[in-house]
Amino acid sequence: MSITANAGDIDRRLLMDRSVAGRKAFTLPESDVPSQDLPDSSFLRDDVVLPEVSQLEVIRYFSVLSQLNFSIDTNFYPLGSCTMKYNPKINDELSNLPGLADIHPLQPDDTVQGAIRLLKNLQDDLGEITGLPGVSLAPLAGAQGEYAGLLIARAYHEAKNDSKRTVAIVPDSAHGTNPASAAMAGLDVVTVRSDDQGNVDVDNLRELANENTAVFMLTIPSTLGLFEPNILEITKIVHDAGGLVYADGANLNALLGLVKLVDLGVDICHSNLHKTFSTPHGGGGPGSGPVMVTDELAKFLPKPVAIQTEDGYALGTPEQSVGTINGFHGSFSIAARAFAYIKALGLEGLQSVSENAIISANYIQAKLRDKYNLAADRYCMHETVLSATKQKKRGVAGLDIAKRLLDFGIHAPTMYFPLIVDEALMVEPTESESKETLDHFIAVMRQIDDEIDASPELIHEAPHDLPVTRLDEATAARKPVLRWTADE
Amino acid sequence: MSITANAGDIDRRLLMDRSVAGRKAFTLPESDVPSQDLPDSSFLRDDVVLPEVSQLEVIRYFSVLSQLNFSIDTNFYPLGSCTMKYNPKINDELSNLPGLADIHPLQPDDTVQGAIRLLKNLQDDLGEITGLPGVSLAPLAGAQGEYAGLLIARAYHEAKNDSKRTVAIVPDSAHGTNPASAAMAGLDVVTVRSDDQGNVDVDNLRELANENTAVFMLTIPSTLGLFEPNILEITKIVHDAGGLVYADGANLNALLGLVKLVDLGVDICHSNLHKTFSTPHGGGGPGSGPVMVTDELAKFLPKPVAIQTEDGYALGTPEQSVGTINGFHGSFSIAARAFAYIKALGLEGLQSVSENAIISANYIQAKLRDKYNLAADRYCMHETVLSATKQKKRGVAGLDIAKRLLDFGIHAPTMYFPLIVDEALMVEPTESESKETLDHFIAVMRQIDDEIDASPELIHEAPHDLPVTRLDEATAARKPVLRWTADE
Amino acid sequence: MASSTTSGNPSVNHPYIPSTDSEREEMLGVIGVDSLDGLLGDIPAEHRHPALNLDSGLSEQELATVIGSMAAENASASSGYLSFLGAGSYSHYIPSTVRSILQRGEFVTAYTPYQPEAAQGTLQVGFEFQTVICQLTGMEVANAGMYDGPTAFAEACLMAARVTKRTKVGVLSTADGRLPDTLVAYSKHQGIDIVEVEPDATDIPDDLACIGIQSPNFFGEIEDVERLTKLAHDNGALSVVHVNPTALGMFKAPGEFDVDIVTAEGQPLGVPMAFGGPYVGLFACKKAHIRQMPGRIIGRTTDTQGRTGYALTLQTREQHIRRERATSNICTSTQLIGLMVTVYAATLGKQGIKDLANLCYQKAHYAASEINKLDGYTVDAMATGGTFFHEFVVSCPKSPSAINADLLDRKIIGGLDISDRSENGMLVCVTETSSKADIDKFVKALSEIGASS
Amino acid sequence: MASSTTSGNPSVNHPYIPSTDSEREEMLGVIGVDSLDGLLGDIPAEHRHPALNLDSGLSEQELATVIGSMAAENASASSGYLSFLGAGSYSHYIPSTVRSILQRGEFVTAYTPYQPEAAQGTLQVGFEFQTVICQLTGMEVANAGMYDGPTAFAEACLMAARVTKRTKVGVLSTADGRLPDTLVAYSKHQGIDIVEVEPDATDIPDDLACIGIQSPNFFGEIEDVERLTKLAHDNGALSVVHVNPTALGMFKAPGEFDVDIVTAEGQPLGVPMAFGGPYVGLFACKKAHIRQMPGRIIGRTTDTQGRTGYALTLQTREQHIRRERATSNICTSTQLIGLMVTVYAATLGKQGIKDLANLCYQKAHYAASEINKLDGYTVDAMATGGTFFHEFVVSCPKSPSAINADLLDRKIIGGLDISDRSENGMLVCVTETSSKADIDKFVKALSEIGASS
Ligand SMILES: Cc1ncc(COP(=O)(O)O)c(C=O)c1O
Ligand SMILES: Cc1ncc(COP(=O)(O)O)c(C=O)c1O
Repeated sequence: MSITANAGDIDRRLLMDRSVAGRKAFTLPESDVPSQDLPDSSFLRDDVVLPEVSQLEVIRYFSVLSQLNFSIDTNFYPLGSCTMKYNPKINDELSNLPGLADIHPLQPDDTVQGAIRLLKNLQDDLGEITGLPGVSLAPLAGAQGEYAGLLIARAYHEAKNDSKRTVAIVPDSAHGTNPASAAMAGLDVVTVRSDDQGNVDVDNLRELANENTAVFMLTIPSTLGLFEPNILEITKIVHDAGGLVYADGANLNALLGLVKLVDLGVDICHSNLHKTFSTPHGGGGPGSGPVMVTDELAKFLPKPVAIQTEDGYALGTPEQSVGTINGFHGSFSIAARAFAYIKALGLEGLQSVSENAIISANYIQAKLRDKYNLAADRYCMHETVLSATKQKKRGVAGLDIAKRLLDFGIHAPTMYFPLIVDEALMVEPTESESKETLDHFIAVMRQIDDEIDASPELIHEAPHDLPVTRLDEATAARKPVLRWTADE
Repeated sequence: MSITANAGDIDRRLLMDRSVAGRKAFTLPESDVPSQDLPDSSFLRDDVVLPEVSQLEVIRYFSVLSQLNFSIDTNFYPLGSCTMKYNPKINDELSNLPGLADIHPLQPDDTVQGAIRLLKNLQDDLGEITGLPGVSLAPLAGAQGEYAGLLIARAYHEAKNDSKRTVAIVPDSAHGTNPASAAMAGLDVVTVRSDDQGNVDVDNLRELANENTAVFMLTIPSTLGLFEPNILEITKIVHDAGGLVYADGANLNALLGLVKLVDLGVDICHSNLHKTFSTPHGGGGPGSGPVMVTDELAKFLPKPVAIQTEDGYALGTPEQSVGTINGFHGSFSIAARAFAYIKALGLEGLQSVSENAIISANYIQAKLRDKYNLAADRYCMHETVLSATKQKKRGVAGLDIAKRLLDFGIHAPTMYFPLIVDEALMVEPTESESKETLDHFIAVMRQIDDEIDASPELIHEAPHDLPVTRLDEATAARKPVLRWTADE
Repeated sequence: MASSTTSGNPSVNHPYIPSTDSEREEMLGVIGVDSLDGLLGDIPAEHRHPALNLDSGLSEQELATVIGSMAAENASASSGYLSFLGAGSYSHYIPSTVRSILQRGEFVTAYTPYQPEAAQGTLQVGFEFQTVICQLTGMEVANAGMYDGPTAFAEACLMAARVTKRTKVGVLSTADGRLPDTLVAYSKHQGIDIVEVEPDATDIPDDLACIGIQSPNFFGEIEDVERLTKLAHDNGALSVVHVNPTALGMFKAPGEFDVDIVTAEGQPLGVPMAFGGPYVGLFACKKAHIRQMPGRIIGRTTDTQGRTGYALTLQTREQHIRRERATSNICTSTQLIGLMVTVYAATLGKQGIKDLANLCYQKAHYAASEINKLDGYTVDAMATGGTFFHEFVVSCPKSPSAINADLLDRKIIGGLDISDRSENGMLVCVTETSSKADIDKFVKALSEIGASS
Repeated sequence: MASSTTSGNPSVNHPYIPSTDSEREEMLGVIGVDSLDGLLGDIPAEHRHPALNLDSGLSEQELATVIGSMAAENASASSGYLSFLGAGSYSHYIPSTVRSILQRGEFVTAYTPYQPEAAQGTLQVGFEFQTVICQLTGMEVANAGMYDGPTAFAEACLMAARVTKRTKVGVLSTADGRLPDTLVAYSKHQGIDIVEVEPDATDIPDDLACIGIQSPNFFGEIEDVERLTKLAHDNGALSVVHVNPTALGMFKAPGEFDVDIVTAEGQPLGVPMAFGGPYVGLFACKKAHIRQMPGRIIGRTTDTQGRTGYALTLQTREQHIRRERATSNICTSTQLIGLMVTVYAATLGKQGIKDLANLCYQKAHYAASEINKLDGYTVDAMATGGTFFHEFVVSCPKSPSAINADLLDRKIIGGLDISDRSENGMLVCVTETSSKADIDKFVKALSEIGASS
């Protein structure tokens, strides 16, 4: 049997397959207390079958695996809606300071004044940026922020004994978490259409908004990367119908210092700290999804909320709080990173973030619109949604183009979202990538378009040089193998 | 112009070539003191032309570059004489504690008691391991340890007014630093032959050792990975001639707890903390090369030496010290790592290090000796020197085999050292690699031998899948390009 | 002209933003507008560029000073405090391997692995994570992680409701209040009723979707999971068990008792306490129920060349496909914390997890028996003969809050005041990070404070 | 039997050593011996397995406690001390990028790049390092780093002797004593004589190999490098200049003065003070002399496919090829510290290095002028009109050691006592890490201590 000679062809065996009885990577200290009686053996289990490997094997295994990933630290990652921007290293470092990382969530307030002060400052800054001064940092991600926001909307209507408001109006372009959160909140989801410009169809909204409307959920800028030109009219329609306006703030990266959500008529919003405020995505979390509301709604916020008292800082529970949406106080060390980010940029820096994000997206759009259709042919905000319909006609799908980009060390754009755009490729360059990188991306996208005619197999079989080629996802779902087992 | 689509084909441009006027990766704080007059402009320079890149570019550039390296964290690295073993992460972490990393070398002793205590403890442990109780941690690497040791030898003879001792006897198998250090110490280097077993030719030594002999430099175990069977006779010959015995301790990894150098007749030795004591090699340093001597010679040690006094710990200068061989107190944070390594292993662990290192090397030797010639056909210590002479006859040099190993993700053994072995491939597996890794290496080495006949071009053109193929080193030396320049 | 590109603001050149004035100028030219404002036409003019009350940006050195001083205001082990708090967040030694791997930017700065070809690292780690959780819990399948323990428990109860098509959920009265509280917040608009079940109950309503059991419970005591699970099954309900994963190094796994869904707070497995988060919720269940599981799931498959690879699977359960009919709204989850747990489990390994559980057991029992000897203090579990792990309730001679105030003066953060659930009760937790000397110091302080009452 | 494989010692199963008893057994079987001792036959039996007085091994948690407590015994900024020490090691803020990249195991755990195909990362960084050093110093070529500043200076003087074939080396009397001391240790058996040259010397012996100049000198003052270099050249000697690299952000580069060899301590460029090491010596010279340069050098070349690559070059100067005729005995050097310097320079960049030098200048001059106002204290350079950077000599009203003892009580580590070189002289250093408040506190303390004399 010949061994494959290829430095790129790495050993993919799992830890359990590397396990050798008796090896170890760690030693516990000996007990320094007098030996205690163990419980009755009926309580006790046999060994937990975990890996038995050396410490070097642990380090080498995970180090090699890490190299199989694309990441911001190593690749351009223009994943629309996800805001893959630079995650400053200083933020990781500071959030790991023992005084922040080694404190227990139930310590008395007077032993964690610095931590609560940090939370309070962050609440204030987020309140200022959105214009919505009631802030809770409890939600653990955007979707939980949405859910918290919807709980608040329901509590608001309930407090007014307005019990028939059980409908959430959601645009057809909305992110999946919007309807999913609405369903969790016991709301019926009614879809409002987008018009051919990608805007909310105002007439349709007018038809749908009524005495049953609890809340209208709008992503600002929209999931097409567009700013609703009729935003004031839209929010007025909802308010006139007695509903609240919820803004999905996943795209807040476009708006910092350019407009306050409150001025647009927004009552409630969330922000993904792991997007706009640059905390690392971690391969899928942890995140943080603070919820921000008007003064009027602040009493419904989930707990805890950091407050300033006469003696200092404390964690409090709003009067009519919707309650506890998770274990403790939210993603504290993510909040610390976001706080550091805001402090490092300051007012002018945050404005510059949005300005540059918008310019970069429009630059890409301007340079590609002759080759690729646009979801909407107008200036975009911080991302542009291309549509590979012309390419599809020539035999190559959006997915193929996305996969081909990987060959060039560029991560794929978001594919097939929003659902209303055929062959969507949603490109978000962010402000933290250089013009040179944008130009490289543009050149590659143009070249791929050329390849469709010149060498389509290059695209259909892409990616070529990664640790795996395209995977059989159908079989994976049909016959799920979800864990290592001994008997393989 | 088409862009190469290959995720492995990375952008190798230098930082200066990525530089854009006005970009920056860092901001200094504003001055908080009243503005001070600058010196006369005749003192002042124009801008220093350094890179102008963003912070993300800094991180991405170096992160991507790092992935072009083989390393212990990612590869088996059986580089003989270099002891590429696991470098525990806890050691890096502890040596970076602010109380160790942020202290100034000239702080008063009473403000750095912990640091000096650490140095004293490490001195004691090294003294105990070698049996040579006089220890200075000042030398910054093995070669500087050698030089310090030779200065001590010279000081010893001078103190006895024995001024004609100006010869260092060095085996033909010695590492290049041995003769180079001897030359720096103003010694004439006389070479003693090895016999056909790879041992010091005792008769030849007897001829050479005389009233001019200052020192005999012997690597123990030898650079062939062998233990001199006549060691006691050898050291006696040198002592009888009035010379001192210097042991190059680069291979101390084989001897921990198995034998003390002092018992073999050694007067002076160094140890490479970056080998035996597992501090990371860093791509070529920093290291640390403490020098250990007999009680009699301790008064000549370079300064400083950590001592215990009535009030605590202090840095002292031995009475007849050979002086200051570098700026401050040696590689302190490397010493801290080595100290942590010794404490983590303890007596039994250190013994186990050497035992396992020896077993692993002999296992590889036993499994390859039918295919590859051995420099000496006997049990080895912690490394085995193969000789690719049989392979050379079939058209493939040691260098080719070394390069072919890279294709399998295995670092090349040390090539063409020691100089007395034709087509030497010096393999040091170390105790920290698993049997499975050794078996893989053995299988690959056997397969390469098969490939010589089956597909020699695979070997001649190796490596195939790395960031570069073989480099034109001749042109590099003939027309040296040693830096970026603006006008390229 | 440069200033117009940033709409009147001085254009800012920041380390996080590479574009320079001239590049911005050039890009605006290509786009075909004079200034940024040309791109903002859709934003109502009267609301554009609002006044904002925010500080100016700090240099990195200043930032480190500002946040460093906030950190320095908190009491922690590094500032010399001992702590005996547990109750859902635990102080454990985190091995260097965990921190070292957590520094790999390729893991930290990647997105959710929607492009599997470019995310095999994250995906294989996730598969390892699922394996570790199955091995620990003795369950058949696990997902790749939830937000935290309480949300995992809440989602498990909701899943039980979906599986059984019932709307009443039982929760044991001995559970940490955070579990039913989170469940309430998660279910209140879904027509789910929550009822309390006593641990010694011998019958339950016949329309329960599940019994939710915490074991070790809030008071550190092991519940009779086997009996309660049988009781649930006899009534057509599922058994949902919320465990402390460290205890699984020693105590029987829920899988041995035919439990249906197991959840846990993953924090004890190598995750800093970090004032409460981010953590990771562990979630495992019987294979029969996987299509009702919430959260992300990673599966093994092959590529077009037959090589093994990993990918997200069963995505049709998730919000981005099924939207309002998804099994959960979760999207961004806790992959990186899952990595920490995985490296932790790989580092401790078979022997380590056992030794750790034993060490925690020894220390907590030593502390309990020493406290139990003190005048005026009783360890409840010792009085009742309950089996406990990690933490235990001490009935104190006076109010725990008064005792804790005195302890704090001695740089000791005492146990949690649970007098709302148990008279003068203090929930004390001891792990391997407390030395005998630390415990003795605590016991001595309790003794002195008790005597001075 | 297992125990015999480890020669009577209980076989140790340690996290750093993967082999298990049965694997050892199996390997010994393949080798063909019964036990390890079968492999040790060449070691004199009477000296085998000596008794050793060493502790038993510690777990990682215990190790962290032991070393943590050693660290806690030292006074540093993190334990609330201010420090005004310089004299060759400087407190500067180190950017997060430096620490982040320094955590990349691929850099940290690689060997010297003898196999260029498997070390392009290390090699390209080294080439960047050489570039940075050339840009900073204004010199044509640089090597990839020496042990530290003083050894770089010593090797430079030895190189000057080789180039000029002369054996007398002049060193300016204003240099840090560590420079001539190290030179003495490096040259004492090579027949090199060292003579002191005054900074205002107008002629020098005509057989000098070089004048070694430190500028800014030990006292923080700028020397007239241009004049001294010309003096050297007029006498057939080389000019060797030892600089403070931070000062090069502001002051003219030696390259502008036709200097032959430039050396420096690289520590100020992003390297922790770490009680004195490891640091990196910077070494640059004129291109004409490269074949006499000590140390490792990295060159650019192409591979068989014409792609750019980097490799060690001019290796025939080095010990592993030329042995006793090598230009230096250096082997393991300081590549990783070179990486830190490179990331530091890339992070600060063109503007940052300028701003940094200015900030240090401003702070030191502010401190100097405030101290100069105090009764009894004089700043020498202000009295003589010398131009200084970073550090300056204060003539104190009483012995600096007495003053420093008082300062220490106030958690201030004062300047270096240099009363051996200057009456009641204290060498005070101020960098960007001292705030105005820190400086004011120091000045106030000096004032009070001075008054109490
Ligand atoms: C528009 C939009 N809304 C909501 C979310 C959900 O946020 P999270 O993933 O933080 O739960 C996302 C995340 O991708 C999003 O893009
Ligand atoms: C046998 C031997 N002696 C001496 C040395 C020199 O040690 P260092 O590189 O630490 O200067 C080495 C290093 O490779 C070596 O292998």
